[in-house]
Amino acid sequence: MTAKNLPLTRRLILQGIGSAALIGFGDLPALAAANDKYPQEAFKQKSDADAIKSLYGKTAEASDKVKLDAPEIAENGAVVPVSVTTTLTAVTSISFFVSENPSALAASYLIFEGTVPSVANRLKMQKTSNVTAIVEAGGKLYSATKEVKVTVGGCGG
Amino acid sequence: MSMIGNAAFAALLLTSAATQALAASEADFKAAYEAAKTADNRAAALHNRWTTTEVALTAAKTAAAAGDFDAAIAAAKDAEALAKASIFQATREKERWKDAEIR
Amino acid sequence: MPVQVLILPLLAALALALLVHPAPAADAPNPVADAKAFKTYFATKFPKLKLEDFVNGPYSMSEDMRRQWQEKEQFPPYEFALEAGKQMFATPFKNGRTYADCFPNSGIGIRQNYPYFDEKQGKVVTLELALNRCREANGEALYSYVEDEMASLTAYMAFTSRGKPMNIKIPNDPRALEAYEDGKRYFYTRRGQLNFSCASCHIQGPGERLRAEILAPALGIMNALPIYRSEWGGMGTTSRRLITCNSQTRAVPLDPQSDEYRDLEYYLSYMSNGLPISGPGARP
Amino acid sequence: MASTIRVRATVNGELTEVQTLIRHPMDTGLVKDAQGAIVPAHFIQQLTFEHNGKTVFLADWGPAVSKDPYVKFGFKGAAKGDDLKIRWVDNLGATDTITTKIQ
Repeated sequence: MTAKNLPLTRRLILQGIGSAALIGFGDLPALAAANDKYPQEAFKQKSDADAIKSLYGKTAEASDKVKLDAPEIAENGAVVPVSVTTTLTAVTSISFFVSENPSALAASYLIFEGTVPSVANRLKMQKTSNVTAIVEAGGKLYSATKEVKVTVGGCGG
Repeated sequence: MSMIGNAAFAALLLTSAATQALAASEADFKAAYEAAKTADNRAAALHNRWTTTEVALTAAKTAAAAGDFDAAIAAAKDAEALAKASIFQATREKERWKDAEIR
Repeated sequence: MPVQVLILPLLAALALALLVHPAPAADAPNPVADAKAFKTYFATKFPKLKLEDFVNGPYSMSEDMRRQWQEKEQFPPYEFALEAGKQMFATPFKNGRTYADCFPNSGIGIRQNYPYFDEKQGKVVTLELALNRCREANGEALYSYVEDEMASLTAYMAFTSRGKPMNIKIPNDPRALEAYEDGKRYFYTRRGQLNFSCASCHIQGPGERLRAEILAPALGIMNALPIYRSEWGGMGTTSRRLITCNSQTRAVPLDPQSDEYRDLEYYLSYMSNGLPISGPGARP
Repeated sequence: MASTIRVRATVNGELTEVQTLIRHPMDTGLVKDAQGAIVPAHFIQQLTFEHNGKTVFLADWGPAVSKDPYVKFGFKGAAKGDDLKIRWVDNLGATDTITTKIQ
């Protein structure tokens, strides 16, 4: 971040602070729990395979139409920026799995009509692991996997 | 002296020696701990204590509290050695730091 | 005994004394030359980097890390600490005054001038110290130098100075030069059982890895403070960073804002004069 | 109490880009605190985004989502000034809601 675009970040952040000021407290009737109940079972599964089966009930095939972006070496396992985008159409769901985590499923997103099939988020990773993104498109599952290295930082001691 | 007498006498010697050793090691522990504490205080005066000295001192105190004076003395000796090393480091670095300076 | 005989041993002793202690004037502190040599060292070690980019620490050293940082900077996790700091800064003390009354320019856009040398007390004053002195002067309890409140306040003040060049002054006062030298000595002195000095990692090792972390260059390292570390899951003050560094080399830290730390911050900030303030920084 | 949700929703052309940062500990329930006691699991489970009464994006999160969670996505069919309602609920039943204007 060179000096010249630093003020840009300041503007972005101030903008952020500004837009947060519009706070609506009036709580409409509890938002209908959409058509998706929280997939409790899927989040309990240890391995990728079981979590995918529990969540979608089918298996995925790797596809280069699923672009997974994750760091080669995570700067810190607590905050690992991971994002996915796809050129597939009729996408209804996107999920992220970290196989070496205590439970593999990290996050799952429902994609609705008109929503762009692309998500960025920050995940926790316990140790070096494969990160897999699954895209459900047209009723079929497509996946991309990348290894992300994670080690303890600092000199410890 | 009958055989039994000897054995009993030997046993007696052993126990008294052991208790004596035990009593002595408590005193030994106190001395060793004192020596370590003094050295660590000198390191503190030089603003150069090591965290590992603290760990060894605590280990010595816990072992002593549990009555295991051999471990306590060993830990106290460790602490003293570490404290002395930190003193040596402080005195040596007094001038040596200049060697690393970017000029 | 003739006088000459007496003088000879005296002269010899004097000569010997001189040998052992070279004339102190030989290396009188020369901050301007030091700073020039400091910057030249880093410019030669990392020829592709522009000077101002050093303020981004590890992210100026590795592309993979830089991308992760830029992703975080879009909507940084220190957003909340920044807002908390902004709100605290404006909240009046019980006596109705605020921090703005304690600081020049109401405390906005002045972080780059800290630490400064206070000629009345003959000591270095850091931003964290000035904030607590302001609280004290207004009858408020002091903040811990390593907890969230001080981190949020200094984060906000740093934010209002983003992009401004570090601007540390060393007045023509022997005590200021002494504080500067004291800071330099601390920076280069090896300590702890690992026997590292600040320079062992931040002069010899920037760009190299310490397990997952990439070592930040010493040049510009103060410009990003306070820092939100993913490791800490929160904003950390300069004091917390210095103390943690000490314990990582297995040296027992001194009390926060001890003279050594204040002088160290004075020396190290002076070395980065001219480089932009980039705090609050996000770090691994 | 200020909202825990920070959002930036900006539309250009027909695409609205939404970035959200939420203040939440996202505790996994697997971590011990300084005194050695387990910090109970406390994480956002469901986060929903609603535009004109229609859900445009729904997130189901586990404890592996980072502290102060962040998510970015985009959707079509919104205009400047439209409302975007964001609501989260966590595993302890706590919740927070805000409505923001698309810039």
